[in-house]
Amino acid sequence: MSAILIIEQILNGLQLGVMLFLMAAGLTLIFGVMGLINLAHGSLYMVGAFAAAAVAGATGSFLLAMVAAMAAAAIAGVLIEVVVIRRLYAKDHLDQVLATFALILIFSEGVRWVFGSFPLFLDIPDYLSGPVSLPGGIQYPLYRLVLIGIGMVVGLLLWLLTQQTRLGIQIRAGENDREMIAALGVNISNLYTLVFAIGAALAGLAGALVGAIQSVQVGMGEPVLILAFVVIVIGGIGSIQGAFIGALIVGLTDTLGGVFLPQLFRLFLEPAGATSTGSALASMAIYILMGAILIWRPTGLFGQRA
Amino acid sequence: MAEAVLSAHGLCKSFGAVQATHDVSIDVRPGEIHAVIGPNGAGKSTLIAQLCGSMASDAGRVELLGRDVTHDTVRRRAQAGLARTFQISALAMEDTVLQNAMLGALGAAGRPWRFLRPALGDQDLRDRAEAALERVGLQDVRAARVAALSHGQRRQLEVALALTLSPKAFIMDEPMAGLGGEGSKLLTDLLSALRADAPILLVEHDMDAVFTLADRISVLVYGQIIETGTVDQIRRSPAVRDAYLGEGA
Amino acid sequence: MTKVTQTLLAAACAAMVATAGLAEVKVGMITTLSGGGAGLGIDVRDGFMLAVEQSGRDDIEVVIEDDQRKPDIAVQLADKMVQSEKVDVLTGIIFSNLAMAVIPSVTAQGKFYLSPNAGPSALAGKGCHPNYFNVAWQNDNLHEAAGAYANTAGYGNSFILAPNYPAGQDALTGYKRTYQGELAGEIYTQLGQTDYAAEIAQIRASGADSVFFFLPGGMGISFLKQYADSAVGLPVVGPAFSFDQGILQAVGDAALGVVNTSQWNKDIDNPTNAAFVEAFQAKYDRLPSLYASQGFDTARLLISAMEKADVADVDAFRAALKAAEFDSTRGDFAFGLNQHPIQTIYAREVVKEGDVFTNKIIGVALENHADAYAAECKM
Amino acid sequence: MIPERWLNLGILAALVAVPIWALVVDEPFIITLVTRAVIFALAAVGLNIALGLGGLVSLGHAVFFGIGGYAMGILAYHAQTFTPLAEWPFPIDGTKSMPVIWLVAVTTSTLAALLIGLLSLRTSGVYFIMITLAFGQMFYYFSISWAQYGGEDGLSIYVRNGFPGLNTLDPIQFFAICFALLCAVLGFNALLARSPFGLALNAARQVPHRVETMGLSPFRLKLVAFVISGAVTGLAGALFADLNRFVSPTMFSWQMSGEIIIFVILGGVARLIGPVIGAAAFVLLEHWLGGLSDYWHIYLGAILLGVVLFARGGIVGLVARAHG
Repeated sequence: MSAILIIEQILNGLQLGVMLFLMAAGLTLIFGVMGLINLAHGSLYMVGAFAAAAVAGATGSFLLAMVAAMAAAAIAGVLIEVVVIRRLYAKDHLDQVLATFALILIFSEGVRWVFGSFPLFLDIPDYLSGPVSLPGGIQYPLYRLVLIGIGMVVGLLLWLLTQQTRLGIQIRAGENDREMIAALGVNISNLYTLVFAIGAALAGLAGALVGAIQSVQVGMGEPVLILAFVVIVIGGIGSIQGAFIGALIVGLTDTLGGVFLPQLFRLFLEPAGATSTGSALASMAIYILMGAILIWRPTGLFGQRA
Repeated sequence: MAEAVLSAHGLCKSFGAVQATHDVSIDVRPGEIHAVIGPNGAGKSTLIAQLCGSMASDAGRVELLGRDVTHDTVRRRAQAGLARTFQISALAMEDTVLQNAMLGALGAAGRPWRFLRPALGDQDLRDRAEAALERVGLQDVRAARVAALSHGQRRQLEVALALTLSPKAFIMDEPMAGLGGEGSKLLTDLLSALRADAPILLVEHDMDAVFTLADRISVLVYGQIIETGTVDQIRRSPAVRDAYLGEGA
Repeated sequence: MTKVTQTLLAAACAAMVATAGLAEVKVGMITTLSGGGAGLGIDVRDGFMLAVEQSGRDDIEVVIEDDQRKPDIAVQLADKMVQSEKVDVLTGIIFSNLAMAVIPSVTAQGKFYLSPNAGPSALAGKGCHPNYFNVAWQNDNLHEAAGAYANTAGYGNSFILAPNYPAGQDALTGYKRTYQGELAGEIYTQLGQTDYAAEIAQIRASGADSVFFFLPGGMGISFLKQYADSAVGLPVVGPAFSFDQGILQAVGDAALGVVNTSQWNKDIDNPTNAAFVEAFQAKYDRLPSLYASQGFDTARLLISAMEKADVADVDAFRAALKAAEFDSTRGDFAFGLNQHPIQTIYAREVVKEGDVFTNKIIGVALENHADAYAAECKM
Repeated sequence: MIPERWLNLGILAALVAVPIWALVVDEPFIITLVTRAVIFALAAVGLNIALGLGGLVSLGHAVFFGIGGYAMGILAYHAQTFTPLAEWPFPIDGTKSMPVIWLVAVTTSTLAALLIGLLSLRTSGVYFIMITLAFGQMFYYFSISWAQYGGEDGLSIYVRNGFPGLNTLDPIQFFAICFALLCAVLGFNALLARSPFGLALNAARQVPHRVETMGLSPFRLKLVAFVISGAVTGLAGALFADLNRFVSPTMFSWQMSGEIIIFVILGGVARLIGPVIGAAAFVLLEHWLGGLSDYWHIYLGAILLGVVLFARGGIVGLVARAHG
C-alpha cells in the first residue's frame, strides 16, 4: 500500500470527521446547555439537504442553497423547540428519547409527503468540482478539501463563540447553573431557543454539504445521527472540544478500518473470507471503540466526572 | 480507657491545592457521642466521606472495632457495622416508610437475592424494621409514603434506617438540619438514648444540641483538629475561641 | 397529486369489484410503499394496476398492503392475505430478504406467488416450488450480463464492489461467473454506506481498467456522484438498479454514459412496450421504470392465465401460468424449468433526452439467458 | 379511574376474548395480530424489569430480542437442513422443539445480558443509553455479515417449531402458548416487584448511595435486573421468530430497541400491565393507521408525542389509580 493512498485515506477520514463534527457540535451543545437528548437532530440534517436541493434546483446557486439549508433547518429547529422540545427540558431522558423519536417519524414522512419518495438531485457547483493536485502527486477532490476547511472554520467559530463572546458566557453559565443566570436577568427561554437554532443550522449545513456528494433522500439523517451520538459520547457529552476530537477519531477509525481491516485479514485468511470478515469488523469498529472508551472512561474523553 | 469502636489515624485528603483534611485523627468510644464541629468548609463532609468509605484517603488509616477498614468499600464498612445518616435525606420517596425501613433490615441480613416471596411477608425482616420505626416513633405512619412525611419525620426515618443495621457505630451528618425547636428536641432525646446502642460520631451545626448531647467534642478548622475535649474544655479552650471569635492568642 | 389518484383508483377498483361480488381471482400485493425504497414498490404497483385497468376485467380484486421494507411486517401481511383476505395469488415484494421471509411459507400453503422483482438464488435452485413464478429475473442475471458486457467491451482488469450482504455477495459472484479478465480489486462496502471516498481512492490506486459495482438505491447515487467528482474516469458497468428512471434524476450528469444491464428498456421495439410506455406516461405523468415494466408484465401474466383456466383448478391454472402466453414489454417471454425467465439482457447507456436522464439500448449483453441455479431445481 | 388490579384483569381477559371471538367468526388473522401483540408485550415486560424497577434506560434491548430470534433460527435451520450445529466437542444437532429452543434462547440472552450489563453498568445516564445502543449496533452489523445464517436476508424456517401435545401451526394454539408464557412472566414480575430483591432494586434506582450504606450493592442489583430483563426479552425474541417463521437482522436494529421502549412508555413505566397495554396499542395503531394512509407514521408520531407531553404515566396512568 503506497504512502499516497494512506494519506488520501487519512484525508477522507478527516473529511468524514469534520462533517460528523458539524452534527455532533449541535447535539453536544444542546445536551450541554439544556440537558436534552435530541434524536430528531438527524431530521434537521435531512431538512437542510432537502431545502438545499430545492433551492439549488430553483435558482442554480450553490451558495444560496447552503444559506437556505441553514435557514430552513434553523426555522424547523425553532419550530420544534417552541412547540415540543421546550416541554421536554424538565422531563427525564426516557421521555426525551421517545418524544424526539416521534419527531423523527413525523419529519421523515412529512418530507416524503412534500417531496415524494424519490431521491432529490443536488450537485457540487462547477467551481468546486474535480480533483486538485496536492504535494506528493496526490489527486484529491477539491470539494472534499473545502469540506474539511469549512468544518475547521466552523469549529474555530464555535470555539470563539463559546469562549470569547457574551453569548458564549451565558451558554456556559447555562450549563452549570440555570437558576443563577435566570436570576441575573438572562431570558433563559430565548437563550435555549437560540442555542437550539444554532445546533439545527449546523445540522442543516452538514446535510446540505454532504447531500451534494451523496443522495438526498428520506431517512438520510438516521445513520449520521447514530454516528454523531457515538462521537459526542466518545468526546464526553457537552464538550465542544470533545466533540471535535471524537469526530476526528470516529471519522478516521471508520475510514481507515474499512480500508485496512480487510487487508489485515488477508494475511491469514483466504481473500473472499478476509474481505467479508474484515468488512464486518470494520462496520463494528467504531462501536467497539466507543464501548472500550466508555469502559475506560465512563463519561467520555472530555466529559465531566460524575 | 475503653477501646475505641471507630478510629481514624492521620487521614489526609486534598483536591488539587486545597487540603480538605490534614492529618486528622479521631476516635469514638463505646457509649459516647463524639461531636465534630467547625466552620463551613472546615472539611467535615470530607472527613465523613473518608470514614464511610465513599472517598478514598490520600493517607491515613480507618479502623472499625480494631480492624483496618481503610481499603473497604462503603458497602463493606456498612456490613461491618458502620451506619450513617445523610445531611440531605436519602430516602426512597416513592416507597412507604416501612419499605424504607425494610431496606436497612435487608442490608443487615445481607441477602437481597430472594425473588419470589414478598419482602413484607418475611417476619424476621419485618420485626427488625418495625422495631426501628418504633424506636424513632414512626410506627404510626409506617404505611405512609415518604413523600408525604414532614421534614422532621424524614429526619427520624434517616435515623431509623441506620438503626435497622444494628450498627456498631453511627456516623450522623447534621441530623438536626432544618429542624425547628420541637423537632430538634425530639431528635436530641432520641440520639441521647441511642448512644447506649452504639456510639455516635455527630457532625452538627446546632450548637445547643451539640452541647447537650456530646460527651466529647472535636473542633475541625481548615482540615485540622485543633482541639478535642469535653464540653467544658472546649468552651474554655483558647484555640477554639481564637478560631471562632478571632481573639488574639 | 398523481399519488392520490392512484390510491383512489386502487381503492375504487377494489371496492367496485367487491360490491359486484364477481371476484374470481383475488390478488394480494405486499410491497414497499413507505420509507426508503418506496419508489420501487410504487412503480411495481402502478405498473401492475395499469395492466389490470387496461384489461377491463372486473373479476380481479387487488388488495395492496405496505410492508415498510420490514420482513416481520411482510410476514404478518402475508398471514393476513392468506388467513383473512383468502387471496389466491400473492405478488409485489421488492426486496430479497422480504421475499425469503414470505414466499416459502405462502407457496407451502398452496398459494401462487408471482415475483415482480426479487429473485433470490435459494428460490431458483433447491428451494424452487411449483407455485412460485419469477417474472423479473434471478438476482444474478443482470450481474452476469454485466460480466459478459465487460468481456465484449474488452475490459481485462476490473475493480468490483458491492455491499456486504447476501445480494451483494451474489452480485460479485454473478459478475465473476461470466467475466473472463483479471480482478484489480474486490471490495465489500457497508450496507447503507454513503461515503465512498475510501473505495474510490483504492480504485484509483489499483490500476484497474474498469469498475463494476452493485449499489442499489441511495448507495449508488452517492457512489456515482463521488466517482464522477474524483475524475478517476475509468469506465463503469453495473446492473440497472442504480440507473432506473426513479433515481437517475438524482444522480444527474454523473451517470451520463455509464453502461448498465437490464432486461427491459423503454426503447425495446415491440408494440406492447410502446403502448405500455405511452399509457404509463399518460396515466402517471412520469417515465416508467424497470420496476414498473416488471409490475406490468406480472399482471399481464396473471391475466393471460385467467383467460385460460379457473384459479380454483390449481393444476390447470399453474399450467396456464407456466405457458406464459402473454405479450411482454420485453418481447418474447418464456419460463425455464425452475419457472424463472429465460430472457435477453441488454446493455444500455445513460443519456439525456431534453431535461430528462434516461437509458438507451446499445447492444445485447446476453441472449436468451437462463440462470445458473435451474439445474439444482427438482420439480 | 379504576383500581389497577381490575385493569390488569380486564386487559388479560380482553387478550383472551378477542382471539376466541376471532376463532368463532373465522378471522384467523386477528388471532395472529393478537399473538404479535402478546409477544411484543412479553419483550416489553422484560424491558420494564430493567427500566421500570431498575431505572435502566436500555436502547439496546433489541440485542436480546435478536439473540432469542437467532437461537430459534439457527437451531431450526440446522434441524430443517439436517446438518449438525457443531461437530466438536461432540455432534450437536439442531432442533424443532420449542421448549429446547426457549431454553437456549433464554440461556444465551442471559449470558449476553450479563456481559453487556457488566460493561455498560459502569456508566450511567445518557452514557448508559448510548453504550447499550452501541452494543445493539455491533450485533446488528455482525448479523448482517454473518453469511452462514443468511446475513441481511435472514433465515426462513418453513414450518413452525413444535410443542409437545399441541399443533403450533394452528393460530389459536400458538397464541395459547404465547399467552401462557406472558401470564407466567407477568406473575413472576409481580412477585419480583414485591420481593426483597424488588424492594432493594427499587431503592437502588431512587437513592443508590443510600442502598450502598445499607450494605447492598446497587451495581449488582441493577446487573441482576438487567440480566433477568434480557432473558425475558430473549424468550420473546424466540417466540417472535416462531410467529413469523423467520429471523433477520432487523430484530437487532436500533429501531426495534426504540419500539420496545415505546411499548413500555406508551403503556406506563413501572406499571405491571403497562407494557402489555403499550404493545397492544402499538399493534392496533400500526394496523389501523397503516390502512388509513401511506403516511401513517405522521399520525403515529403525533400520538406518541401526545402521550409523552400530556399523559404522564402512559395509558395506565390515564385510566387507573396508582398501584397499592
